[in-house]
Amino acid sequence: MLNLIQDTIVHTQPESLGAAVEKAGHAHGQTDWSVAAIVALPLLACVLTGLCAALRVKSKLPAWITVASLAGAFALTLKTFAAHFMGAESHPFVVHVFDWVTFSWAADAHAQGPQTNELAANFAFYLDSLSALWMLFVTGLATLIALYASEYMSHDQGAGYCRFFAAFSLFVFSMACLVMADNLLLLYLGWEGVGLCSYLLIGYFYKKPSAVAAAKKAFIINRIGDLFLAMGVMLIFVQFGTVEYSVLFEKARPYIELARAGQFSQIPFLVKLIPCLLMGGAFGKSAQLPLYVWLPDAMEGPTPVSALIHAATMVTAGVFLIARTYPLFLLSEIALPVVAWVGALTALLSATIGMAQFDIKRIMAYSTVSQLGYMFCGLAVLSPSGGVFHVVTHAFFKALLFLCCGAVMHGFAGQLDLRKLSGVMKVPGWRIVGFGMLIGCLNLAGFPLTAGYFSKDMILAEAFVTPGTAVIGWILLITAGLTAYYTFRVFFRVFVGPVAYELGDEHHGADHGHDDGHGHGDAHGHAQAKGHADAHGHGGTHHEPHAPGWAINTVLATLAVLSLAATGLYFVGGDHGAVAGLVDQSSAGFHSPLAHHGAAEGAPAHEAGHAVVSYVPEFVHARAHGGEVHAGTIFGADPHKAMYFISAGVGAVGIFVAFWLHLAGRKSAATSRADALLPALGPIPGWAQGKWYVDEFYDFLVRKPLWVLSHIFYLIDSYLVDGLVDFIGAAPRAAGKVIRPSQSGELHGYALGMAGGLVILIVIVALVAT
Amino acid sequence: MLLMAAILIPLVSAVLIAAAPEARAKTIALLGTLAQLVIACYAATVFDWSFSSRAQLGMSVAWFEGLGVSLSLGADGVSLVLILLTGLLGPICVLASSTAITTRIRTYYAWLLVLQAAMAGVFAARDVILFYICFEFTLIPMFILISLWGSTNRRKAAIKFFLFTFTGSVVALAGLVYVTWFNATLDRGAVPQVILSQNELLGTWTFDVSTLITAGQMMSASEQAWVLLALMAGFAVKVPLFPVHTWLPLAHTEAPTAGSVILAGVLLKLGTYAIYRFALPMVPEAVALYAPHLSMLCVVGIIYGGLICWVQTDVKKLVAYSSVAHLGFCMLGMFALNNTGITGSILYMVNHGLSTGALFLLIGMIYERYHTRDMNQLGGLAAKMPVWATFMVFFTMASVGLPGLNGFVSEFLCLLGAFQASSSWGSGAWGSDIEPVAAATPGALGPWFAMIAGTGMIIAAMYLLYMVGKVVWGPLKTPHGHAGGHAGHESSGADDHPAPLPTDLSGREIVTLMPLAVLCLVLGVYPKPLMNAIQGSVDQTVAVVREPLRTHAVTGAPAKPAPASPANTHGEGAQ
Amino acid sequence: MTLAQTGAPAPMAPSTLGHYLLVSALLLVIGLIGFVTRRNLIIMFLCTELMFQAAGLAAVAFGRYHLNLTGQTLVIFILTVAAAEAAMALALVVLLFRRKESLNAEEWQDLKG
Amino acid sequence: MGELIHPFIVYGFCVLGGAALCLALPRGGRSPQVLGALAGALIAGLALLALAVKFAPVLPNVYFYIFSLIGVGAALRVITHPRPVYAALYFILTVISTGGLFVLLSAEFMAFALIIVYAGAILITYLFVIMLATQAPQEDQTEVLASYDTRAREPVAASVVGFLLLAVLTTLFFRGVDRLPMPPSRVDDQALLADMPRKVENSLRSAGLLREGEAIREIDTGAGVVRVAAGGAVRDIPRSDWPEGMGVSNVEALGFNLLREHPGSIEIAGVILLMAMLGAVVLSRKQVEMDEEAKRRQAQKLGQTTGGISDVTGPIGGES
Repeated sequence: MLNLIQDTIVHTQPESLGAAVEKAGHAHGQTDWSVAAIVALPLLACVLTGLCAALRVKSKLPAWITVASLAGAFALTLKTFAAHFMGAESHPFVVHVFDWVTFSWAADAHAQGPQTNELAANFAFYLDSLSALWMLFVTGLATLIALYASEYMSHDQGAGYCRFFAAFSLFVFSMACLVMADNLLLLYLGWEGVGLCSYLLIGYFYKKPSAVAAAKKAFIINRIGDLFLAMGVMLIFVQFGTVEYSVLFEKARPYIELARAGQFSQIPFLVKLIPCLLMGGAFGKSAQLPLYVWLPDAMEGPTPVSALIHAATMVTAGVFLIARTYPLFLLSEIALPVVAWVGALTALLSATIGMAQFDIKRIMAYSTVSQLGYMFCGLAVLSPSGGVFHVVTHAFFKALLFLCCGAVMHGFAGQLDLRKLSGVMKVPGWRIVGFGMLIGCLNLAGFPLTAGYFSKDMILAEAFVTPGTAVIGWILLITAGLTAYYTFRVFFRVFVGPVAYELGDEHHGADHGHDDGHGHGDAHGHAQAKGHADAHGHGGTHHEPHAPGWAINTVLATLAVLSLAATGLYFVGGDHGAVAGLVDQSSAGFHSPLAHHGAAEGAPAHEAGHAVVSYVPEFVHARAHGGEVHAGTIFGADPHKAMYFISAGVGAVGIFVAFWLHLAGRKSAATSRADALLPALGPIPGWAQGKWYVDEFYDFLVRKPLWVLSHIFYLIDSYLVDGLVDFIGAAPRAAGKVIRPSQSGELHGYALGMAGGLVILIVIVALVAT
Repeated sequence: MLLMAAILIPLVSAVLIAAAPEARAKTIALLGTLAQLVIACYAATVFDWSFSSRAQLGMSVAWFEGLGVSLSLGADGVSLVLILLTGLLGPICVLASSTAITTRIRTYYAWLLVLQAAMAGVFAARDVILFYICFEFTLIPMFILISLWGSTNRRKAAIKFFLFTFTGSVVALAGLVYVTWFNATLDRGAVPQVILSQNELLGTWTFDVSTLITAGQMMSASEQAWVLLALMAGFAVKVPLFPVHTWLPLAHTEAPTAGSVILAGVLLKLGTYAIYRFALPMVPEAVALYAPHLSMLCVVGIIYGGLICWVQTDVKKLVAYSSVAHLGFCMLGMFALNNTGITGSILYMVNHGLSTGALFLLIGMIYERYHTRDMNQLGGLAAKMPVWATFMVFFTMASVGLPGLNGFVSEFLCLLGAFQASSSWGSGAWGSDIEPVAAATPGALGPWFAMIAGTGMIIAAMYLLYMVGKVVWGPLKTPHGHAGGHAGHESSGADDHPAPLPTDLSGREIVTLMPLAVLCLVLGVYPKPLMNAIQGSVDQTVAVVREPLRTHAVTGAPAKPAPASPANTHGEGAQ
Repeated sequence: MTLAQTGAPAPMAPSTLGHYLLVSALLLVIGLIGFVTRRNLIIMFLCTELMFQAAGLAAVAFGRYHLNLTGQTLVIFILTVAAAEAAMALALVVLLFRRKESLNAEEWQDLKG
Repeated sequence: MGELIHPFIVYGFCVLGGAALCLALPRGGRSPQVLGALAGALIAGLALLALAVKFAPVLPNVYFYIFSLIGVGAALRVITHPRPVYAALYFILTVISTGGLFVLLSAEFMAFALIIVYAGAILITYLFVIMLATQAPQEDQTEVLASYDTRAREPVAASVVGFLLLAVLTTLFFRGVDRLPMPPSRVDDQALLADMPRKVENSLRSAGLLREGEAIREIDTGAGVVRVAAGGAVRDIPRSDWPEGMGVSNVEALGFNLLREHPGSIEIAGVILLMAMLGAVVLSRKQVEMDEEAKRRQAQKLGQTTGGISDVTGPIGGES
């Protein structure tokens, strides 16, 4: 019976992924242009906004172009989604646009074994439920955030505005490539493409050195991850002879069979290495330990960017990668545990840092890192649907949170310090922002019956269920409490309490270094000045915050509603929610063991899944001997049921602590009861505020030595390598200097020399002749 | 005849320029280079791409008949692609020089065109002596361009450039002549009839490239090793590989803009092309044996050159050192000795020419405006020159190897080639069972090479973004006396330029950059035509090196000189 | 013993050739020493002419010994070259003299470049 | 026997000759020039005498000794005389004696050509230039010789090298003449007659050997006959009947040799001469652009010789 079920389970993948794809690809015959248009529309928007820049458009035209294109892309995605993935059964299909890095070569006639003589990486899109789901929220959120940005960035109308929206559209294009790629190379294109856009947008306020540095840091650290991804892609190509998902999954099938049978020792080391390399890329892009340091700094970018790229979409690319190549991750007994541990530790570490920060945007950034850790854990504890569900809910509520913070920043002249803001919700015109923030915070804190609550529960429960991950479950649970605390710390300090605020000293993001006098004839400068006049109407000394306009409010309201509505995903469409249903039909889909522990088909399924990833040797051992496996319990109860209450309780505690420390009895913006607590904790809050000095550590450990090494290399190059060359060049010169006096220019000397030479010659001839 | 025209037209134009009045020089130069480009393009349409491994469009005229030297031209896919690159960069260089060069205009353009002709000659030559003459003749115009129109330290740079590369290539000539001598003394009776029937010139005194390649393969392993050493002495200097690269930063830094563009764009490719054309097929045995050692040099060059870039303050020197690192990738792919690697390597030649050439153009434009290349004196130019900044970021990204732009395809293929090229795959050496591995090729490089070289990608991001961060982003900073302001450039530019340059790029400058930008994008998104164009030739080369490679990689010792089977050597890789 | 000879020349003894060669060598060496020791440009040229004489004498002597005319033909060319050389050299000497008002060869060391 | 003279004798002569020449070279009036010259002449004479004694049976013509002594002596004077004019005149003497030696070597044409071209043309040019380039002595002072004329430069080194060269040369050819291929005992000096039918006809006719109406049909120098024909009748004139002056002269032989065997060289020689002429014209027409320094020096020099302008521009340049 076990075998039978195992077959059913595992067969859901290769069949749907391999053979079915081929069929679908052939059945379509010609390119489905509506799918291609999902990708093409953002690109078109990018080109058009670029044209706007060239034509020096100073209106909001670029924003409208972008919003319209992205909305179009969203509509097409929706259409595709409705057409192919709404039903219970869906098949992935491939849309081929054109050949990219595709070439073949003459086969090696004498090679042993099967030889690939083709590298096929096309501009082709692989649509399954996972990518469709991802594209839905990517394009949807992008549309909303573009709308938000049309107002948010209005102070910068002109070249900067165009630049912003061009990069924004390019980002959506790259993201679309990443998500819908039919092969790993195209995924890599999207992967680095979003990195580029991230670089451009973080460095949007390019006159600020900190923004430039942050952009550079983001790009370079991402590149470290990218290297691992690239190596992974290469290893996949070498091992399987393809980079196309459909073929790859088909070729990996024998190994999956082995893994299912628990025979990891028969899977080649190289195959096991693949997920380890891929996860390096995922850690870089999704800001996990040890590569998370770029994300908090990335908050130098405009807030819409932070919301879209650094909270909702791009940073989840790592999650997507793992979900996409989930079958490969099942092949190694250590890959998923490593992911789980990294995710859990990142979640905890960044939560502790987030607790001690004062910059609300940074707090949100650390919370993003922390939540990403959750998502990784979700994937790693065999709950890909939980992980993906968390991605979706997190995308909405974190975007909402960022946009609310952005609205505050926009209205309060760049003020982000929670010690200088209080009671914002009570300021006229800020009600929507306040409520939006509240909804976001509730979601993030995992308040019962919010979307965040359900998605987090799925992960937490599974962590306790999956053998050997209980410790991770505990870490995540602690983190959940911390999350609730720091989230509501922000809310209680900034949005409620006595009304007191101090405006920032920056004019909308401090991008104008007040040196625009230099920019003669520079459209940028003029636009900026005009932007000031329009937006503020009160020149340099503005004492009143200006409330957000219609675009921002609309977007915030929509997102708030969507965040709440996301809860519904848990209750519709299938056993474990719509998202789980979708994930199950994708590459990440092996049946999630969640909530079906006792069911006839569920239990073995669960075990089969666990067998795949069992990294606790005893577990494998026990299973191999047919012993009963005890899933983890929490206080003796079934985790899936208990978790609803436990996590609600932990969240409530966190919120209460935040209330007591930061709202109850608070008189001013700057101080709160929490300050009294600080001395008791000794230096720890300081360290946490200093981000545990990880940046400094990296600087000391990596950057400084490299810098010194570079200088040494340069010295070696200048003096040793080149010196050697110069020496070789100088040797004849020195010899020349020695005999130069003989070339005195005196004819007599020359003649004498010739005569002497003649004598010698003759003597030689005479000697030779005799 | 077309190839002859591609060589002769620049030469004739050079003579015309020398004879024409000063004012006409620029026009004639532009027309001459454009004509060369048009001919190259026309040649590409006439070329039969389905037999791209064959030398086509050929012509052969006896030259010094007694010496076996002939004026023999012909191009296979790889040559033609590089000729196209040469033709493309010609007009761009002429356009780029139009305001930068204000003295001795006729001399300048005449030499530039001579250089164009010589470079086309290198790629089109099918005779070793003709090849060598053209190869060396590129030195003279470049020497003159650097020493007359370079910047402050130009004399030293020019002399170093000349002597360094010249010394190397003399040794290479010795190697080639040795192969010629070997061929001449070959006993025809001992050569299989099949080979003889395809090479009537075997065993005679000839400099015909394909004959010498066939003959070279019959040399003993130690002879091949020595010939390889000689060839590398010449060609590695030109590339330049790691320990013999020091002429490059100096020459690049001091050369005028167009000189740098040509140097980066085509001249360095002469070395890589020569290795591809001669070293690989002529001495496959030795190449297979020493590929790991040479690759190690490449990897060292990638890391070492990249790190040195990172501490530069002279932006031009930075880009120059980046060439050392980039060409390291190119050669690494070449020495992977498999299809992916060599294809990547050849794409790299083209792509590096486009993106680095463009970077030099951009730096030249800044130099024309501010007369400095010091990154401490320049900064935040995006505020002042948005168009320039856009191009700068674009080409930097192409150079970083961002997917979607040209650099990525080649860099990835080079690394992939190195990654594949290990006979340890599937042999149990990696802790795995002995299982067939789908895309492994014989060789001795493998993942470690790719991994370490891959860190070069990170380092490339570090130094290029460091450069962009300094020059393009940040607070606006211009050197003293060039503060700009609303007065623009009238005051500072007047003494040097008849018409002051605009603050941002002029139309001419945009026209100069645009073709490169378009090509960078097109080759990044749709490299397929290019890859198909070279595939036939690459297949043929790979077939030659594969056998010895397999022998070496398994036994780890030099194999006996086995005459390459005719099917491998001369199979016209009809794709 | 008469100076003039008629009819076909008689064969010459090798030792007689040796005599002529001795004289020729003496002239050559004297010319060489003169060239090296004298500073006057004109005299230096005269010394080269002396060496021409020596060479011519040796050539003619050998021709006589072998009873052919090649030696004499050679002398004709020597004469030609000497004449051309004298014309050019003397023109140069005049030019140089005009510049420095001196015939001292040592004053023109800087011509070495 | 390897050598004509024992090498050590040759070396001895060379050493002595070198020493003598050293003495003979001008040294600003302080050297015993006359003594040196006498010693040199003595040694040259001794050398020739030694040769003469050694080869008494096959001595060369006595004129050889006369001409060679005169020639070598004059050559010595050429290089030792401080005045260029005298040197040139002595050179003429050398040329003439060389001409004499040429005659002895039965190269009459070359002898006269040498004298005409050298003594008559080249040397005269030299003399012109010497006169152009030498300051005429002022009336109130005796002639001042240029210092560079009166002092030899490194006489010892030059003599050593020179006589070393002489030593090795003489060693070589005294040793070598013995191994020369023996000359052909007799050459057919009449062979060229075949190419000169008109000359043959003229001389035969003036000697009355050719009758009226007869014409030369063939000159067969191999068989030694001139075949003449009148109408149908053919007869031979044998060599024994040929007139005295019908032989081939040196000039004729030389001319044939030159034009037959070296036509290209003649062309080249012609071009060389033409170029020399053009060069000389161009050079002598060239205006000398004097730099400031040279002008100053010239002014000083002129001031010096005329005793006029006192020097205001600074100390006189080193004209030592």
